Amino acid sequence: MQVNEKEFKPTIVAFCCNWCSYAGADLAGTNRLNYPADVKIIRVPCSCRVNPMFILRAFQRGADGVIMCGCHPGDCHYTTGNYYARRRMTLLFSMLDYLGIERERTRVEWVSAAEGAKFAATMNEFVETVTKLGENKRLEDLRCKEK
Amino acid sequence: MFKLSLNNLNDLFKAAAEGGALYIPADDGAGQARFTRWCDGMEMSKALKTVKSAKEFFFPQTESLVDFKMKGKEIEIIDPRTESEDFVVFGVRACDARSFSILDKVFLADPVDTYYKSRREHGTIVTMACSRPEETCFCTAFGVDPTAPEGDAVCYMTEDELFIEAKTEKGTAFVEKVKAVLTDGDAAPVEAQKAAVKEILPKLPLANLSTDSFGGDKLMELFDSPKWAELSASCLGCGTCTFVCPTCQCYDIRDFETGHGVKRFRCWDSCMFSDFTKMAHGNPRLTQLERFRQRFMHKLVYFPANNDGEFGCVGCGRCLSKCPISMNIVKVMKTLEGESK
Amino acid sequence: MQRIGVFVCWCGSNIAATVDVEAVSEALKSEPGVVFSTNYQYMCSEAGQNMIKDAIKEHNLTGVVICSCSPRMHEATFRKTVQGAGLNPYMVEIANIREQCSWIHKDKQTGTEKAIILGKAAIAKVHLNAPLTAGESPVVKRALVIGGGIAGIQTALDIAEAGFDVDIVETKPTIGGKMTQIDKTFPTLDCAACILTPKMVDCAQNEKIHIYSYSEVTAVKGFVGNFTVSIKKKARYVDTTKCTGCGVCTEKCPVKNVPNEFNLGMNNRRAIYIPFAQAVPKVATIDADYCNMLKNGKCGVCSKVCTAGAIDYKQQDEIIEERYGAIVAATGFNPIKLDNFDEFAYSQSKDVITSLEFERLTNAAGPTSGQLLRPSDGKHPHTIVFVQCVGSRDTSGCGKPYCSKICCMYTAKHAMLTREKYPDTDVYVFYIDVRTPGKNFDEFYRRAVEDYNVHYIKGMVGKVAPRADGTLDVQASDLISNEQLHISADLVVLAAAIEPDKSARPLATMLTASMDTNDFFTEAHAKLRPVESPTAGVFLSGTCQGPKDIPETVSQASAAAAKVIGLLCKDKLTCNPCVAHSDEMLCNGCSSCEKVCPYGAITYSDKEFRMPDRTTAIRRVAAVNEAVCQGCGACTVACPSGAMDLKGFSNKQIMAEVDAICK
Amino acid sequence: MQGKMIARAKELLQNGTVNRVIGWKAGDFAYDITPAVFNSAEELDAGFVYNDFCGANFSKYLVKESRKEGKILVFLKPCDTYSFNQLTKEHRIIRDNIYVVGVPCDGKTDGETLKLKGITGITGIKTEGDSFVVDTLYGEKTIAKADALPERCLSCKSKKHVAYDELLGEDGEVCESNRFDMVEKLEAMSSEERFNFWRGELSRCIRCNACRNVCPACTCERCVFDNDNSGIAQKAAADSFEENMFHIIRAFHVAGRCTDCGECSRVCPQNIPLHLLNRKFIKDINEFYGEFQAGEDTETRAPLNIFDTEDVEPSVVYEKGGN
Amino acid sequence: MSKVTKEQVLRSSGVNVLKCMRCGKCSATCPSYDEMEYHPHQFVYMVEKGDLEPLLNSDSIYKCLSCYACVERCPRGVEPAKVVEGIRNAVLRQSGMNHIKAENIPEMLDEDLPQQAIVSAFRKYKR
Repeated sequence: MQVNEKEFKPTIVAFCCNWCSYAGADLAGTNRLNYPADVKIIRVPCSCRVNPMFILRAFQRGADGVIMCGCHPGDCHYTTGNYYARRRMTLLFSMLDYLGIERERTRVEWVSAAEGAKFAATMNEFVETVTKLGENKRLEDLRCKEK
Repeated sequence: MFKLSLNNLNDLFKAAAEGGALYIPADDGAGQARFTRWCDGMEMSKALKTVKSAKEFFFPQTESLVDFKMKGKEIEIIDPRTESEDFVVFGVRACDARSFSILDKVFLADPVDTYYKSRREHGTIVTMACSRPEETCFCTAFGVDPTAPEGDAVCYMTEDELFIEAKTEKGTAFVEKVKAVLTDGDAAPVEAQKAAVKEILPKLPLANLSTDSFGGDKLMELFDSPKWAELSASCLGCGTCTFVCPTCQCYDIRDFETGHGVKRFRCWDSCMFSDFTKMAHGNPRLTQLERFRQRFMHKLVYFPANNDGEFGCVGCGRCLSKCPISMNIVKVMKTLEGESK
Repeated sequence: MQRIGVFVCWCGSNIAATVDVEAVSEALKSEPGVVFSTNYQYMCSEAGQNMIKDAIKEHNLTGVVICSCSPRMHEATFRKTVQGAGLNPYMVEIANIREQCSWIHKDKQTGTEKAIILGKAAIAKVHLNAPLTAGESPVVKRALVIGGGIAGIQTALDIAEAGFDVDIVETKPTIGGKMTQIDKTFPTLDCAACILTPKMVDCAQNEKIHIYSYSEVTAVKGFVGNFTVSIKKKARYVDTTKCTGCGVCTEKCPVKNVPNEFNLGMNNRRAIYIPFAQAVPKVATIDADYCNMLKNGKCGVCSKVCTAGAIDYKQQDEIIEERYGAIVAATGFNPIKLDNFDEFAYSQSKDVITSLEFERLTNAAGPTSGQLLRPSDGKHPHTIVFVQCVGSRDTSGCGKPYCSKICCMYTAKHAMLTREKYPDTDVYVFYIDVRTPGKNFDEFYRRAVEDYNVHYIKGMVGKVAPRADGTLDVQASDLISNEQLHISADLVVLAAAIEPDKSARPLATMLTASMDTNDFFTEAHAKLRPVESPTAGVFLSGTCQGPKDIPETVSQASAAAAKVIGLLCKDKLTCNPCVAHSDEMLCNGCSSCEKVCPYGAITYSDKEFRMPDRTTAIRRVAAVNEAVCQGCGACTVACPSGAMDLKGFSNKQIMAEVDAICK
Repeated sequence: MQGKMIARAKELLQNGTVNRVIGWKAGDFAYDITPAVFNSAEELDAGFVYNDFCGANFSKYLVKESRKEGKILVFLKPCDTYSFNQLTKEHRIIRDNIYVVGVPCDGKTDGETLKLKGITGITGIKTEGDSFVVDTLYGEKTIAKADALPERCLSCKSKKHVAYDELLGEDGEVCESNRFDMVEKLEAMSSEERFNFWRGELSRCIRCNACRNVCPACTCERCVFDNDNSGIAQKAAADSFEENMFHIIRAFHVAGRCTDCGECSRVCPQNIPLHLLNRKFIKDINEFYGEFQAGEDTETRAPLNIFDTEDVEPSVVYEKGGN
Repeated sequence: MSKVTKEQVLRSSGVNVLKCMRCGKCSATCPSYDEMEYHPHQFVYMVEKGDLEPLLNSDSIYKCLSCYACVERCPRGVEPAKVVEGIRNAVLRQSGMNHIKAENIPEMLDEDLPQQAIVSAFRKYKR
């Protein structure tokens, strides 16, 4: 069979905090809620563990979108982690936007352990957004794209 | 000697770019000049010098050496070199032109650096005599004549005309190639310009800079001078001087893991960097003083010691204008003058 | 280079149905460093675990990757497994190919490809894993129970019984909670007070139990085994050590018009009051909102009549700090407000009441001394309509989407008791479903119908309209006879939904315990760890976790106590070894990490170093207290030089995962 | 002012308050002034200058200097004092070993700025009133000081010293500054325009590290980009990504700590307007979390080391205008 | 008359009848209950079963006042009135009753009649 028309499948990296969002992702699975396989989750203890370096690294290595999920503000397992993460990501995303990187490629979403449905919905929506944007060209590293 | 009206410069470039790449100094949008691949209509910069020297045509800032492709546990080794295109670098000043002979001594000596050699073979250098030297120029101290640059072909630019003269086989080929846009030229305006510039040269503030205190035989006196401490005290350890220098030739070899394999590349290194020549055991030059000293000792002592007295500096003056703290080879030479007597 | 073994689990068909496990183990076999790769039906089974152990020994594995369910499920299991084979337990990484792969993808090719990538990411990470050793931290042998209802009381009694100190913090002036307001309990119809008050007295008398009544938790710091809690003791203007509870002040106080919350405002109390006769502690409290002395300095009657000299108008709120090893949330419930249910005329007619108000109307200590009288005119009601599911099972946004669980049974109880005491009364119960799972519950409900002739009607009340003659027109549907009924009722009782107490949400934030969208505390595992919060050291007791009746609440309370006792029995807790670590040679001494650490785990000190340039320097460097660090990683990002890194989730490990996923 | 400074420095050396002075040392031309440590009155007389070309910010040198034997005298211009405070706050300098004399500043220029104005072959510079009279190999040129100042001085944020042991001359005030104008202009562009703008600028980067090495906020014992163990070490911009990466991470690492002293843009041999990255963070911080000036004092927590429960969500980025 | 399907009714009403938990509050609240042969809860249940014929032929669809009390009170957000409306529309569209044609609208315009009403009537009764 001939594979016709190469459909663009984005690569999406999702950083999920262990206590809320990763559990939320598990719940989405337990409830059999579909979202695209383009999303790959990396477990971190807390959203405040996410270093801007990781996000840039993902783009360098070929990610088309990066999303960070954490506990809702105020519900952080470590009390304050997501508040710091929120400031860091706000500033980082604003900077990426300022440098002309499409702002829709980065996102933060707060997903609790009980919000499996929200997790799936968020991922569906994010994948759709990134798919529309197409391949990440503005923050790519050509060396990593050569196959 | 051929000439053409400056009004027709674009025609010359067009002819030169035929079947290959042409690089000319062009303004970079930030008020400075850099060698840029010519495209139709691009104008040549009026600046005396480009920020980076022309050495990158033969010794690029980063250059792939070998690619390793990994598939599972299999590794494939690939030579990434693809360049076969001939290119012309136009408008190289005398100082930069001299730097190529210095770099050749390093890269073309046994063992020959084939990456460098290949680029050197593909490149034709068309130089441009200086008409407005600046206060930072001191090429004459190193025996460079800015009015008579080396190169495959030499150009002189007067008010309204450009004169061109081939010096080598490659230069003749170049002139042949662009001959259609040239007319025969008379050497008189060129000589007049040379004379005018020669008038200016002695008036340059650094005209009297002397290399007498330096050379391959001055090693120990200079190495142990107590003055290195104050000279290096304010050095930031950045690589500006090194990266704008036409003769600095140190490089580092690094591996970049791409996810599908490894790209081994070399990139310019700077002796000013804290990890310069870092080896498995650590770093032999641990302080900024030692690294700072290395740079100047290399240019003024080690290089002449190994190359029949030829200094590793061409007096372009880039480091004088670009050092963030205005420390430079001239200040070093002036301070150390007399140390070796 | 690690020698890595890969183990792909089928999880029966849970994984194998949408992921080609054979293809996954085959593909991962060719990854650098992988020396062994296999798949098996149930990796978590004994046979599966033995397979891992054998492979570790046979192939000298230094790292293990297990492609299976979520690490939240079996990470601990597999860590123990590899430890059993002599490997450090932290040399295991789990690729979550069930919850995050096979269960969400339908297409086998998609699932398989993703599983391979997840496996590669885990392999990339395990390459950089290093053996970790867990430290230990001491356990403070004291527990805190927040909430003094039947749940809190039972938990506290059980913990105290095991020999540990336990404090109860209760916001009301007395412990006892909702159960004190209930008249009789189903299905046995014991008097609630008769079975509750002895427990309250036990609490007061048990020397291991300390009650902070009229108090609130204002801050929680620390972590399992070592919490520091700030408790605000609200000023009650009565010295509890002097007050004898004689009650003279509550009789002499001239302010008589304060709505009595114990009777849900159906009668009044004084500005100084003891909530009810069996209150524990039995001491008076001045209601500052009504007390003339506190409001304008004119009165002082209570002070004059108090022979014990217990009145202290100058008393201030006091905040104390106490350390605990474990915390139990037992914050309980409240009936919802009925503002969204105008159709039942609750706000328009005094004769439309809630079930809890009905309890007070039938209780001997209530406003009518136990006589069932209409609140409007004090007459005996002859027709009573009970409406179930008021605000429960409501997804329209007016009420609560869940079943409140207790209403069916207490409504049956109310109906039955009414018919028993007042056989001349007609009692109607409108129901959607009657839910009576529980021992002797259905029998109880059937007795109401069969023995007491309560009219159970399948259908809902649509409208209650007060009539001029003082009766209530209840318009309802009878679905079985397919008619619309109009009943002229004297009293309508609404079984209002229950909701978690409002104090639970801020408390959850303080405890960093998670909550569901209805503000019930979430349990660590819905089935297997129902009395623990996902936050270590925080336990759940009673209705704060979900709707429950009294027997269930008491069971859960005791279960929570058992968990607390299990924790407090330990002298030391094994710490999480995935903690931050400071590379002193890279540390700038800038204090950024110290500022963002929520646990105060980072300290700075001046130390002497041999520097790379052969000099000796005294530098200010950070050090992490591994027993205190909880491993959030906030410091690692605050640190610009990268001196701070997190063990088990290091920069390089996470970047290796990123690389593997993106390639 | 130069005379006053030399006299005061000599006094302080004489009375033992300090044992050395860090100051500006004259060079071969009018403009090539090098930071230097002066150990005696004689050395001061021989080379100490303070003129319109003394742009270098000495605060960073104090990281090392304040750890040496004895107390050092440093002359700080108003904007330098902000860096000084920031370094004090971060325990990077030992305040007790430093004697700070605040000196006034009307803006500092440098040889490169004059050359950008088309003045080349400079052999001498005189200050006449509000103008520079420049002798060149090709004749005399006059340029108004205001035209010869670099951007950082034209949009000076403060002429007030926020840290000193003593002041020479009058202290100034915090200025009304238009320093965010260019940031706003960029923000108003389309995403693609911004991308092209920055690609044009950053593609000139030669990774000489001058910006980092001069930056008073970049005082890491070892920079992550130099540390092979960090996982992101890089020596050259081997791909356009690495140009972006270096500058984004560097700006992020100094976010909330950068005082906007402008040294990065001053030293960039390629004239990349690096301050526009830092100012973006400063502007965002001001807008999102309230006005904050790094280095204003030595107590206030850096904006990234603190939070408010009501902080804006990262989605604020999408809600902004433009695209 | 072509057959009216359950799907058609569900689509035109936008109601998910599966949300119904059979409490009967719709019928309990219905002011038109006694007038109706089939009551709101029956509409929901019968549509769910696909038992449309009796509804299509019953007067009940015209007895419904469209007061939306049932919609307002339904604890599950089922919106029975919209189901009734769905059936009613199906009947009207099928039965060759007077439809509103676009060209007839101008003559209906009347100063006192809100244009909105005509627009909605048009939407409802156009063929």
